[in-house]
Amino acid sequence: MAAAAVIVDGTDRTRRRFVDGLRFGDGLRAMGLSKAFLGWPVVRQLTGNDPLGRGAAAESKRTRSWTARTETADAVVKSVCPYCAVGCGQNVYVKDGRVVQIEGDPDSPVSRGRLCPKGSASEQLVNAPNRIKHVLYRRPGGTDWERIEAEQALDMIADRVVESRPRWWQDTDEKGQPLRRTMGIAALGGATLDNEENYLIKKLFTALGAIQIENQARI
Amino acid sequence: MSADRPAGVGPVSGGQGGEQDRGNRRGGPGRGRGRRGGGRREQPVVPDANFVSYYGRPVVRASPWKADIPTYFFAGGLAAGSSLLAAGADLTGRPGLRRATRIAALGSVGVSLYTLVHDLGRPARALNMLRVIKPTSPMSMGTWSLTAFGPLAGVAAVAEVAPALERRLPPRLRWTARLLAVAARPSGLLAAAVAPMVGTYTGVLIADTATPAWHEGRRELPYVFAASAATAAAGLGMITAPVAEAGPARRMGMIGAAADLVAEYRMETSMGIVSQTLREGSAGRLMRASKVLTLGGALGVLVLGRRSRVAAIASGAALLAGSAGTKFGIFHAGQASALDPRYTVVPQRERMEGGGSTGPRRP
Amino acid sequence: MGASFGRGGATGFLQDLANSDCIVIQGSNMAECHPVGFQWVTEAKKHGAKVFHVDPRFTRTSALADAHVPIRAGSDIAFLGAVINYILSNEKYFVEYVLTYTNASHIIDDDFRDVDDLDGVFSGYDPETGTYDPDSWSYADLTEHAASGGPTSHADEEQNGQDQDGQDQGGEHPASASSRAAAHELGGHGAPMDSTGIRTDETLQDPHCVFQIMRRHFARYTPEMVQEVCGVSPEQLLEVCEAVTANSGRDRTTAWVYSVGWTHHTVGIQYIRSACIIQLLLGNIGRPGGGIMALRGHASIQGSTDIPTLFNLLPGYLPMPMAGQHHSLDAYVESIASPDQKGYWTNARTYIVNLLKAWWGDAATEENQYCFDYLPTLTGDHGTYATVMDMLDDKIDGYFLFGQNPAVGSAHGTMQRKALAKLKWLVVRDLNMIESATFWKDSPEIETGELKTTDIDTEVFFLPAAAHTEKSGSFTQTQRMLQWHHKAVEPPEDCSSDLDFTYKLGQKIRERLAGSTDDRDRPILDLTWDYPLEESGEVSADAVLREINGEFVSGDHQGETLGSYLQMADDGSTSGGCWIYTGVYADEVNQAARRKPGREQSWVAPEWGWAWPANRRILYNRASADPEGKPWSERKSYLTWDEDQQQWTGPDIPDFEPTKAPSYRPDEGATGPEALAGDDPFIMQADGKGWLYAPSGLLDGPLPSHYEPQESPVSNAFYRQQANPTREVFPRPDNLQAPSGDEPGAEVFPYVFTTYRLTEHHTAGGMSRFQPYLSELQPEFFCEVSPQLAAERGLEHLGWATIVSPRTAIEARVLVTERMVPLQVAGRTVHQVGLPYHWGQGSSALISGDAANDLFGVTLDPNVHIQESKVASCDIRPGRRPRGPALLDLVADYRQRAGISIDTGQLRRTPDDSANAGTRVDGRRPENREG
Amino acid sequence: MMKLPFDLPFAAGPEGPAADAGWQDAPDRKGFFTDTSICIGCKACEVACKEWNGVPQDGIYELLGSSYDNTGALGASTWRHVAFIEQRVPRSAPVDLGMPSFDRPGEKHDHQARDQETGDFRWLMSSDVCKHCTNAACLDVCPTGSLFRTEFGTVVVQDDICNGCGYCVPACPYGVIERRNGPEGTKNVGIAQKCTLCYDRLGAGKTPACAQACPTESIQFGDVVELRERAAQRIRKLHEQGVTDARLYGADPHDGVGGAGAFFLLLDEPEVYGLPPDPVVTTRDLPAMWKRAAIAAAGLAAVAVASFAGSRR
Repeated sequence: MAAAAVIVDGTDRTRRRFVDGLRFGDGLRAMGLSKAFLGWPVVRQLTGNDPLGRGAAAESKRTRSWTARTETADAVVKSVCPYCAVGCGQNVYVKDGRVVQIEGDPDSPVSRGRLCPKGSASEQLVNAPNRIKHVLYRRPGGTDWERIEAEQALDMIADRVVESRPRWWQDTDEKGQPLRRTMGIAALGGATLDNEENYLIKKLFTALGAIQIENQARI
Repeated sequence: MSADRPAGVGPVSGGQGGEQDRGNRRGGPGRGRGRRGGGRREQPVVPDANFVSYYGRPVVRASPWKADIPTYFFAGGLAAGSSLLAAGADLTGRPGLRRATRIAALGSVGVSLYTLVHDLGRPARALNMLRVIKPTSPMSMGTWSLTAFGPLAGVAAVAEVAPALERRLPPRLRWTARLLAVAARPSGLLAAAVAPMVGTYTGVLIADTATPAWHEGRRELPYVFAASAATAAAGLGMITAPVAEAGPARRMGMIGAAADLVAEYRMETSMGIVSQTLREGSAGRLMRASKVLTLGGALGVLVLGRRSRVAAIASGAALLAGSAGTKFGIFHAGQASALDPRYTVVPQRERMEGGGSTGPRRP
Repeated sequence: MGASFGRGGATGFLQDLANSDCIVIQGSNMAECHPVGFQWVTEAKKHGAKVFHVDPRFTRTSALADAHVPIRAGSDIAFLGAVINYILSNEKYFVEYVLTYTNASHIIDDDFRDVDDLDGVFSGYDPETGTYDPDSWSYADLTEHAASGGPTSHADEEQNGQDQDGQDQGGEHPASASSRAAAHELGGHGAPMDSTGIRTDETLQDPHCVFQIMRRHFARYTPEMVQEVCGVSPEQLLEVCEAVTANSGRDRTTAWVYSVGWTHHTVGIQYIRSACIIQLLLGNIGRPGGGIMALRGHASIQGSTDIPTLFNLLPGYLPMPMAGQHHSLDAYVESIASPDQKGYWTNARTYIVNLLKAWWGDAATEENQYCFDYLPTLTGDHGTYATVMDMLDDKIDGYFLFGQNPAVGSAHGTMQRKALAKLKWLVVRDLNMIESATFWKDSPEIETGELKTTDIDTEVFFLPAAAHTEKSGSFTQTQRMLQWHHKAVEPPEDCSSDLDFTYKLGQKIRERLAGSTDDRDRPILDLTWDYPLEESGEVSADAVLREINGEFVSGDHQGETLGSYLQMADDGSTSGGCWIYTGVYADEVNQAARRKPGREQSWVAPEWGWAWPANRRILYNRASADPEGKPWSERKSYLTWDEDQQQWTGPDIPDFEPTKAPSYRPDEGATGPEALAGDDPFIMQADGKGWLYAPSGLLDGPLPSHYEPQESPVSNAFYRQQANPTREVFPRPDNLQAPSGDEPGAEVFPYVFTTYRLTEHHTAGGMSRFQPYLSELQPEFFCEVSPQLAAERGLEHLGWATIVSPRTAIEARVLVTERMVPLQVAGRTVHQVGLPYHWGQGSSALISGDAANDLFGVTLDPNVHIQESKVASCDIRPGRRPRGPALLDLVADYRQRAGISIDTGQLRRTPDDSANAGTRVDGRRPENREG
Repeated sequence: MMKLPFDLPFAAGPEGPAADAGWQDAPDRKGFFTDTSICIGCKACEVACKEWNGVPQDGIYELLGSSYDNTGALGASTWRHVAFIEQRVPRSAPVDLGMPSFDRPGEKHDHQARDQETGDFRWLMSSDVCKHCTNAACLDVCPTGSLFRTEFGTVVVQDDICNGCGYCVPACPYGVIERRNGPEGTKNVGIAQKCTLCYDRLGAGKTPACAQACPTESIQFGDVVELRERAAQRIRKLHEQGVTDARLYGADPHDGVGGAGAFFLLLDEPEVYGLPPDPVVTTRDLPAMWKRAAIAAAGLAAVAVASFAGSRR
């Protein structure tokens, strides 16, 4: 977990609650049955300030303990919306190693806590039930996916890079001018890549001599 | 709206969108015209007013209720009227009528409670109805009434079988049957005391909504429902009780039918544009049938009721069906009125035009 | 914008829009595509600002604007040119600003000929290659200088420039110039040039001065012409002209906002240039509430050009070396900036040496030119479209897709998918099972029978990616600001970040090549690839950012991070992966992660994140003060010269030497930053001035000139040249183009279609069509047509329509709406069809539909190789499209009726008799790509 | 009839709905002011609401053809709904005489014959939501007390109590609340659902999700009293700027529902947006209805008595 950014909100979680006319029965509370009876909204209605049973008297026990999940989160992590280039600040609420809420960060001078529908849907983006979480492989001519191990996939890809690179290697052009490149491997990146990711991709592929490294900026 | 406006551009006005092919939220332009069918016998009392709506979509939401709820209205009325007849029969010494109506009261209150629970989205939570007593909620008041009425009617009805029961029970439990026999009359009378409430609150229940056809009928609906309760119970009484004892049922049927027809007429003529919904579609068919049946039943009673068992059954059935038709008709009219924004917007516009906006004032 | 101001990034920041007195949104649908940014437009409106939306469609932006000006897609230069004409002919320009801060007074070579003299091309055009020799465009004295052996580069048609010019760097591939131009435009720098001895005429009367050339050039951009070309009435034009001029000057500022509605054209760069000219004339650059806001489309699209995964750029807008031209480090450096010019690009050597040190560490030494020859070299356009065509020609084995969905998002989807099917192997890394990963089983070409699953031999690896909450890293958003996002949770199961994947892939490759003695493996084996790992075992993004920032390699401060690119040395004693980002890790602190709440600092909020360069928020902000350093007005005060403290002060970091007085004048012969005078606000430019006229650096002309889109139903009203004569064309059987204008067959594709985004979706849908909450908001692919077009073609609201282009036909539900307005153009009615492009055909997303981008062909802007995907020609007909092979028959029938051949629309120079254009086949095809 | 606390039997008293519902020392009443004049129709409110409240996706994925509105209306699974209205208006806005009109503005003009001047066309967008009425019919008629008035003066469904009787659905004069349909297993299926004004967030001192997300502050959250002042100012300003169409909807405490906790600034008649022009809380008429019911009940009893009276078998 990124220590620098974890801010646990320490504000008072207890919700203000209001008297609903139950005090008179204090003496009887020892008995469970009477407690249940006194908790009966009809009784609260008749004994409290809510004779029509439209407010305090009708409130359920669960409602009373209803707490915003932002209040019970383990951590609030500062993030940035991954969609458009406005770069809205996001607060990511985490509970038990899971993202439970993503909302706008009011601290951001750019977005002032606001999000568009896509930004507002980013919790669904990261917690999507239909998200694919396993490495899949489709063999030549194959009609379906096969599941393979992540490490195996990485090895296979590395093998293919090492194999394709010399096959399309060009040392010089027809005039003998140095080219020092391979034309057999290309890449296309989305513009949701981090700067650090772009940097490593450019660095690695350039060192490999691959030049057809492109991204969405061109599209 | 100009005729050359392409379908589906912008909000529409006019009577479009009554047809709801996929629930309230769908519909709108390009999805077929609504129910402005030509060739209807009755022409609208109030001419079509132009009005604006959002793609012809409803403004208020139709109730999610299905046949359960009009059945519940009908059965509740039947139960109420039956228990009144039962009490009278008990007091006037008509055991045949008493027995028939007591059992009818129990049976129909059972149906009433069953349909009420069955219609719930979460039937397992039916008892939550007893969490609160809310005078602002006719359903709450009604449920409490039924809660009181049901056991009382139950005791009275079960008492009808007390002698038989007594014979079958083991000796040490026979006291229960005896107790039942003793409790029968007070229970029946108490049930009859609650019954008028049970028979009429449903009228308030549906009137106390934003559904145009129901709310606009709020002045007459309690009367319509009370009258309908009377005709139904009378009809059933005529069917099930011996002709000789069924005089009060016949009288009740005739008075009820008369009251019903008068109240309905008054209702229809006081609802303005919304009354169309009582004349059109399935509601219109039901209302017309109900009137014919009610009138026919009453005439049957008047002419033949006392003479023939068959005639009594036929007339009773007509009254019973007439009552059911009224409840179902009104129910459908309400649903239809909610689905068509015209019935929400036009009366409100007229109200604003007439007396300015509504303040919080007494009706 | 690089060509005009020196840097390609947005000139200001979003919050500053609130200070505008007038905002023109053109080529952008800001309220829909950048809703949260739009709050600042709303703020401006609250303060009484006028907001205009100039756009083919009435959008949610138009709904909030004071006025919507419907314009024919692809005609913006004609409109903007008329605004310029209005400013010039009514003397509405900001005289002092223009005189001091722009090159208005500079004298241009008298060999320069404008488009009006040459029927649609500037002087120096070579119809054979479709390229310009820009020599005649230069400043008068410079040309002589260049002729005597200066470094100004010019495009040559062949690769033999070396011998031809007798200069080492004189010749270059046609596309090499474009790769530099791309650097300029995508965010880089002004063009190289010797700035000594520029002749000027302060009275602006010399017929060869920039000002007078502009006057003549834009004289034809009259309201009548705008009516004719754009379909915009003179009243609407006048309303905009009056508002922007009334709201510019000392006391008021106007902002211009654009987005991909401008860049996705074959003359996209010149669209932007037009706005730059307006803003320079009105004195709106470098000032609060002014500027040009380039709205990027994605979280880090700015970042992905700053630290580019682009074929022609290295980090920090350094060009990739060109074969033949950049044979040595020295030659490379000289081609970037003339040693005699002004400004900070003269330090290019420092920037590249630091990059090489960051990449090859100890292996990079003075002796081996810091491993400069480890860099591969370019020979032409190796952009994504060229690459895809190489795939089709079986020239590429493997392809990596990092979070990109070209099967839906790129122009000419059919070509994209067929190309994927030709690969040996494909690696798709994405959050969701996108169409580019499943093309082998559910692409439209499977349905038409063009591809067969069992015949596709491509191995496909799908690697699930980590979401933004599952990795740390920085995005650079639209105002050049880096913001760090912290990892909140671990990536689930096999999911991993692209950072970690790339790092581990590099490790595996290095393991396999270890011990190799082959020279070609040295770059990968010598690469610094030893990043620290996090506890989770993933590579540390923080460490990568630190490397990007750079550090002292030796000396007193060895091991410490650099605080600014000014600390960089060119002797190998410092390293830094991207010089423009240096400072982001100053004082060993990740400055991008700074989150001092906005309400606790000034409105500029300099302590939130970090903006390049050097955390400056408004670029060229020296221009916010008058030549003496005083504010132009109290209301628009920003940066001012403090006489007492002898420094520039204000809420922002000065984009200027902080202690250089306004009165400073460089010594004769000074170069680089020292040569910048105290009133040269454009510090990256070779002459320190904003360029109304671009004497070099652009491939398609020094001034914007209207050309029709590649496919257009109307003829160019200005001259015979129909479309941009330097556009990059690809005459191939799989890239057929519709006839345009008066050409026979143009009537077969009589309508203009334009594509766009909706608020509710994200580009190709990979991050929105998989989410129920977004999918339900815009569930189906639709086309928008006017009631008139619906009537003309029998289209029914909510029915189906088939849209046909020369490439393919797609189907969409019909929305008939008055938001689409037929325009009266060239004496006829031009109907436009609107198509959102978020949908694709596949089976994995919650919602699918035909892809609008399938309709486009591939024709590119010459400068930046960006495709024209905002406008093209089509037909529209009621009903669904045919299924299976019948679809191909339908399209073939259309092509036949239109008489389309491989050369249709592919001739860059419009022939005299344009009627023959469609059928003319004469000799050499205008191929401009090598290899 | 039972003794009723106020002149208006079931209406909230002068101290506001929370006090009326038994909350002592209640915090200031909370609500929304939705200024549709600056709504950009982005639907962030719809998504943010669903995301926070776990509201399921609504219906099937199908284009509705009502401009950019594909969620149709407020309902059990749409608690914020953005309406889109494309319309052509007369070039100069007519002086509003305060007279109701059944014609859509501009309709009498043959717009197709008119030239396609800009400015004549407008695209209205408005984010609708539960009104959290001062006198809330849904709450009044709820027989279980599931719908209740919170200390913030808002109206909330208690998911653990509601048994899905459906009475609140036709009771609401705005058609807001709905019983959720869906396959078994759908969250809260079978019970009434609507906006809670993010009751849990209010308890934590946070802004409701929709208002927090709204990019342009079209949705403003706050104390109702203050919001009403803000709305009045905004109206004044818009009228000064010549936007004479602007009007407030639901801000008047003397209207048929006693004023809405969530009120709106509209640019056209309410029904254009699918809102009732003059909504009335149905329970306003309930005492009268009870009275009539009592008479009817008495009548029923009397009929029974009459049926037996004087009869001999």
